[in-house]
Amino acid sequence: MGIKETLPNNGNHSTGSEPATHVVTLVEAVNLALARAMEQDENVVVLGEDVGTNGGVFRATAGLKERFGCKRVMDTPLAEALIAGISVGMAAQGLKPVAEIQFMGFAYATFEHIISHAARLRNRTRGRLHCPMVLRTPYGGGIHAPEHHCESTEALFAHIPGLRVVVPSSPTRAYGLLLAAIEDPDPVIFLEPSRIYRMVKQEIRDDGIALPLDTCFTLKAGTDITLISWGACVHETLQAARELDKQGISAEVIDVATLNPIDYATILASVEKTGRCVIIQEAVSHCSVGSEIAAMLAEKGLFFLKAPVGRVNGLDIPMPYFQRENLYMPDVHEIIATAIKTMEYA
Amino acid sequence: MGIKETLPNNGNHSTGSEPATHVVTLVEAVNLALARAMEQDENVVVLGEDVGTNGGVFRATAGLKERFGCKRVMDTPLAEALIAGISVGMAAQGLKPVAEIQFMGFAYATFEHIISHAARLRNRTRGRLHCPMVLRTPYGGGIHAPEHHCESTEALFAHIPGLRVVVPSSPTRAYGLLLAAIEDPDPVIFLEPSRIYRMVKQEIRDDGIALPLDTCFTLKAGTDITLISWGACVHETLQAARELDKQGISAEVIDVATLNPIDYATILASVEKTGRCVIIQEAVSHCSVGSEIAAMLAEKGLFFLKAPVGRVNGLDIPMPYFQRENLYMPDVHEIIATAIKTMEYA
Amino acid sequence: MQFTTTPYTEHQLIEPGGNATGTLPGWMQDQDLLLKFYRTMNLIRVFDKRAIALQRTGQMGTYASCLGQEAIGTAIGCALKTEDVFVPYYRDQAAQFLRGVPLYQLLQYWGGTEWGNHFTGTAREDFPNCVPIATQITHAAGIATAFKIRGQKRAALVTCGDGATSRGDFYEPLNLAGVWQLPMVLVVNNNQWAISVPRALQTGAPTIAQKAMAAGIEGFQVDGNDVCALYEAIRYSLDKAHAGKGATLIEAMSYRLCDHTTADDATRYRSHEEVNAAWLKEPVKRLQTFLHQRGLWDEQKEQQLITDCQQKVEQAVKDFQSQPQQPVDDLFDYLFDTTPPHLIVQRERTKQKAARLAGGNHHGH
Amino acid sequence: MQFTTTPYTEHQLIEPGGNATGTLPGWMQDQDLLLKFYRTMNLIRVFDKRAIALQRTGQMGTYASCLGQEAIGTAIGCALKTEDVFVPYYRDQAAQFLRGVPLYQLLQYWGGTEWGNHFTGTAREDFPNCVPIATQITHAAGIATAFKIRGQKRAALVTCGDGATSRGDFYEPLNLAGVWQLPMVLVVNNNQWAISVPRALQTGAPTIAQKAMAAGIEGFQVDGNDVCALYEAIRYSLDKAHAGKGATLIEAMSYRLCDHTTADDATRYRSHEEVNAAWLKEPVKRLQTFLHQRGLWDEQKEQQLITDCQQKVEQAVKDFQSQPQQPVDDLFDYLFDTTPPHLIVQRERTKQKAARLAGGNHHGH
Ligand SMILES: Cc1ncc(C[n+]2csc(CCOP(=O)(O)OP(=O)(O)O)c2C)c(N)n1
Ligand SMILES: Cc1ncc(C[n+]2csc(CCOP(=O)(O)OP(=O)(O)O)c2C)c(N)n1
Ligand SMILES: [Mg+2]
Ligand SMILES: [Mg+2]
Repeated sequence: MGIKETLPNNGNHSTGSEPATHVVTLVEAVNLALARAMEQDENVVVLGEDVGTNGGVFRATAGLKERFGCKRVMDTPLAEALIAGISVGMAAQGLKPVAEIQFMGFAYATFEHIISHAARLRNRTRGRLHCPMVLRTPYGGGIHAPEHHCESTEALFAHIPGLRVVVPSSPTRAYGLLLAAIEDPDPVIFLEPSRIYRMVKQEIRDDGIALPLDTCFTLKAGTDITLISWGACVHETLQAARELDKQGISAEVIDVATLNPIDYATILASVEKTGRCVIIQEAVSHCSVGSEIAAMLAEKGLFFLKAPVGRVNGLDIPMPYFQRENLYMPDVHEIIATAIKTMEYA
Repeated sequence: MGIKETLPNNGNHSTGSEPATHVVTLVEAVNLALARAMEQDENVVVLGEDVGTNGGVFRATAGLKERFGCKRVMDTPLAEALIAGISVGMAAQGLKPVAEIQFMGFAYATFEHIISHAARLRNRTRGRLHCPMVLRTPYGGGIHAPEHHCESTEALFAHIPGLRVVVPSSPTRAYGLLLAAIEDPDPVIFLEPSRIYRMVKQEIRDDGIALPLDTCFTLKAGTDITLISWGACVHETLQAARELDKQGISAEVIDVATLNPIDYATILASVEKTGRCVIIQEAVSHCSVGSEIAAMLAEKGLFFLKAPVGRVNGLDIPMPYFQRENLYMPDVHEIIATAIKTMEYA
Repeated sequence: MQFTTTPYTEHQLIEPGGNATGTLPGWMQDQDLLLKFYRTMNLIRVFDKRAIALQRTGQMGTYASCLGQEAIGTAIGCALKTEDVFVPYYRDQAAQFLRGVPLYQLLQYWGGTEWGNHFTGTAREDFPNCVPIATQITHAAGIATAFKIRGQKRAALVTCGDGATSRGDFYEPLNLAGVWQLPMVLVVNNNQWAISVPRALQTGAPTIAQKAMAAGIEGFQVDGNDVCALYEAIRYSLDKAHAGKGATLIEAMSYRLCDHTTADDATRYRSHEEVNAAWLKEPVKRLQTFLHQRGLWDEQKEQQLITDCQQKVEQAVKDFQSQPQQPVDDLFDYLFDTTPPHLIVQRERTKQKAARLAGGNHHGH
Repeated sequence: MQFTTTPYTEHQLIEPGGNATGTLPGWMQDQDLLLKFYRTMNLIRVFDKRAIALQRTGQMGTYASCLGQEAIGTAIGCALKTEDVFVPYYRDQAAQFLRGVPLYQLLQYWGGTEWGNHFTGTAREDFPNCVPIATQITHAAGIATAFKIRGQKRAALVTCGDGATSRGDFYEPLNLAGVWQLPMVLVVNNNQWAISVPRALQTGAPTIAQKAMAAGIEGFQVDGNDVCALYEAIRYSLDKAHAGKGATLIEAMSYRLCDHTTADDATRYRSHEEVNAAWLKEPVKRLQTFLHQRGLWDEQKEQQLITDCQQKVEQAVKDFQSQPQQPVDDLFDYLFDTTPPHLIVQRERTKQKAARLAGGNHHGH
């Protein structure tokens, strides 16, 4: 895939002038990327529940309907299977639907269309039809929300061949990766960690430049141990890395970003260098993305591992109602403790 | 859980006389177990598409409607979400629904009910309601069937806390594990490898005795390498083990059987003994049950592993239409080759 | 071509001004019942306001108000028999209360603990609030199936909103109820909005009631602000279910006078005019006027009732706030009948974490 | 209470005996079209029989016959405009053939290669057969949405069986078609059985056509063995869609004269009497009689047609059997636009495996 320095193909915005710069949160970056993509390509349409007049329950689509009209920003009836399934139909017709599922906990009804159709349309027709759709959904816990509003079941999507599964962990990456997801000619599941929707602001050049979907991002270089994470947990991971630095342990931090296909080369190279690794995820551990990375290391990296692959996971239970959700969420303390334990192996 | 030597609680069959013995295939064993469970407990009901008059498209429910009546063997309308969802309602009322999904490829529509409700009802209500249902479905490839009739997406179920996921690999285990699944007071996903539905026959004592849901089965003892598998692949794995024996490599063969929760103790003990391990599964590798087992070994077994964990998986593509499905299916040759490679590490 | 709808008449017994629309049915002689309607609606309105305040002041989580829709839950709660099973959605506070769920437990649910779903008494077989829209309808069909299999004279009553009628989980169980003649009643609270999506964008069908025809069952519209009309329609449907005569779809025409939840701001997508117009039809005032006219109510009783409701609600808030925190074990021990080994390990680890977090933690959140 | 169905009259132009039911519409003057109907139905019947034989002799995989239902696909194929998109289910061989899919390619599909879905020409935007029942209806709604967004005068025509009408994927897109006024036509092949489940156990609604009311769209029943009535109904619905006047549900009353698929044995669950009775209404003979009566057909033409159909079908079988095996690369290179690194590795490994298997393998299967 690589970085595509795509120029606007049919947008109205002048390409001569400098792109504007905005200081934005992650959810605002999503909004910026959507607007940019819609401006660049009239085939991009947005659909979902409450995405129009209301601008999305998290305001990710705010202003889009006013700007691009109700034919390109569609409030659908309340039906997730429908949202996914009509996206397949639209995408086969050459539109680029960006569908919002209000919360990941309501995405299960889309699975049949995503697994059996979106992921397979190109393969099933030997390239005759394909499915350039994006399914966006806020995900993850820590927002004191009701049941089903805090899921981290990215592994379910990541298991399916034919899908790309992408998770941004900062406003900049949200902007660049969402543009990439929309440009991509194949279906992309784009998971937005709602806990960090408004956590930090970053300056973004609204230049329409996509980030690559086939690489991990090394957010901090280090030599002693590799900390691997994605999504909201990247923040605790970075915090832990800084604490470890203070304790004289140099941690490298990798944001996996695309969970399928995974950029194994970057991960392997880092662990080859450090010899130690901790994987941090909010999801339950059983058959998860974390399991996959650990398994890959067991298969391909066994001889440079100086210590067992450490893992900090969510618990193997459904996310507790919010009074107790903090017991579920991996925290900085656990990451540090696991890293230190991993360092203790000779 | 353990082996439950359950005696019939309200059945009509005399408990004094010797239980009958039958020489049956796996699918016939499923049928025997269903009949036994229905006889033992009037709360057990069977539902699904074509399970009644037609006796199931694989004949797994043949004769049950005639024997137990149409109130306990229900042909439902064609709607998988419905089948799963009404099972939740029935189970909450104390019935023990055993629902059939005609093929695993049609189970995706059940996911919302299985993940968001079946798996959580007990936890959500702090034990007030619970969900003793079984979702049975034929699964796996190698039967020259149309698209969607050959899926091995057990990892999707295995990732979900609150579900037990069980796969039999022989008539005896099909009988005993299905009885256990039905007796279990919590939801069980029971995946029946259709490729071996009629592959071998075994003698079964129809004694109503369940097998445990919390243990792996060690099918062959060995000292040099541990081969881990489940479902239909167990057959190629055993065949490979016998070939390896001839070559002087003593392979231990473990049938995982219950994919969540997994009996890690048995697996770890075996790999501690052999120091080498190959995991064989038909599923795609990414974020799979195989990944989970390899990850567990990377975490807990690193220091007794003499070689990287070998893996023989399906390909990371959707199951090809049947002309080419044999390219997808793991075969004996691959298992042997991977085992030998694993043995070559000093 | 071949199918026609005769223009529906919304079933109504008391018009918005509080007057009877015609000769009233005999059961409306039952003054106690009418007063129970009124008292319940008032209590729930006071409760609702207090719950919103708790959320606003950070003492509770997101809350879904039932303002303006109290008649529906009240009618349901009064019409249900003890042996029936109620499968609610999240605006059925009145019905849940009448089923014996104490008010403090409703707060517990919105306050973020699973114990808020641990009903006892009449409600012990009732389902908890169902967050994934419409899925409860399928559960209700399953419950009704269990009744049918066992030959029990019981019904499952389930509710949902207008938005829910767009989902497969609305149609699939309704169709089943038709073909299996299930003892099920589905009450749709058509409050005209699904968050920001108005009814007109939810379906092209002029009524939701007519969706019953897709299932071959009976369906009709009722004035959802007329608790008496609702009660009558629900009783009719439950009696039918108990008599083994099949399922019914009731479209209760109401209006969501509140925001969707405390996380919503409805002024973004609908006009004050529309809301003000809806206030003229709301159920509490209507019944009050009716009771006044019949000499069943007066200002003094009203004052007494208000005090009474406030006391009850304050007591509920106190009870809610004095509930002990649930032990760590509870997170692990209700997933399976027998807690498996891996969860026992995680349970112990989590106890240590809880202790650490309780002791103050500089790294955590 | 408030909704009534007026008894439907199934739209019919030619009754089972081959006689006109009344004055025939003007378009039926078009002899070429009538002969096209007849020739297509015959060709597909010959094809169908041969396909079953291929399966029985192990030369092809499971096959779903369309015996007795040829009129539906034929009417669809003739009524569709080039620019429309057809979204079939698995008994639409006639329509797919008329859309330009060569017969050998239909065999390829059932013969187990994805190249059986690689349509060209008029069918190039058509969807392939959809195995998960009813999901294609949602895709069709998406296609129709694309037409609407772009302001194109095109329609999506989608088919399904009677069993499919029980699934959420039947109701959800139909509801959308109603509220968004989509240019969509849904033809239900009500062949009375969903594998072993009879229509009466699929829904309590006396007709499937009336399910249109749940979506607020038009729905009607047509004699599915009367190709002319079908053609008229479909043309009417497509014209309506092209004119921006919304969606239509057509219930085509037919009968599955065959087993469900070659993997099924229908004698297990239905009587010979029922099947024999259905044979009296089948579409091919009916049109033949009609054409004979009008002097448009004779025994000689019939003989010529049979020979012709058999030749075409034999040629298709030859073409099917002479297709080269698809290269290993194809398994990997159509999953993504650009094949990612891990699949390139697996592709190479699989090529070796293919070579090994081709060379004979004593361990494999
Ligand atoms: C399956 C699912 N999708 C989306 C949501 C988010 N959501 C919660 S309430 C709601 C609107 C429901 O509208 P309606 O059914 O009319 O009920 P009301 O809230 O108006 O009473 C939505 C979209 C959800 N809870 N479940
Ligand atoms: C979602 C789904 N469930 C189950 C099946 C298995 N199956 C294939 S055809 C069929 C019956 C379909 O009946 P109907 O819709 O009436 O079509 P017909 O075959 O009668 O033309 C079933 C249950 C499937 N293909 N997809
Ligand atoms: Mg509503
Ligand atoms: Mg049918």
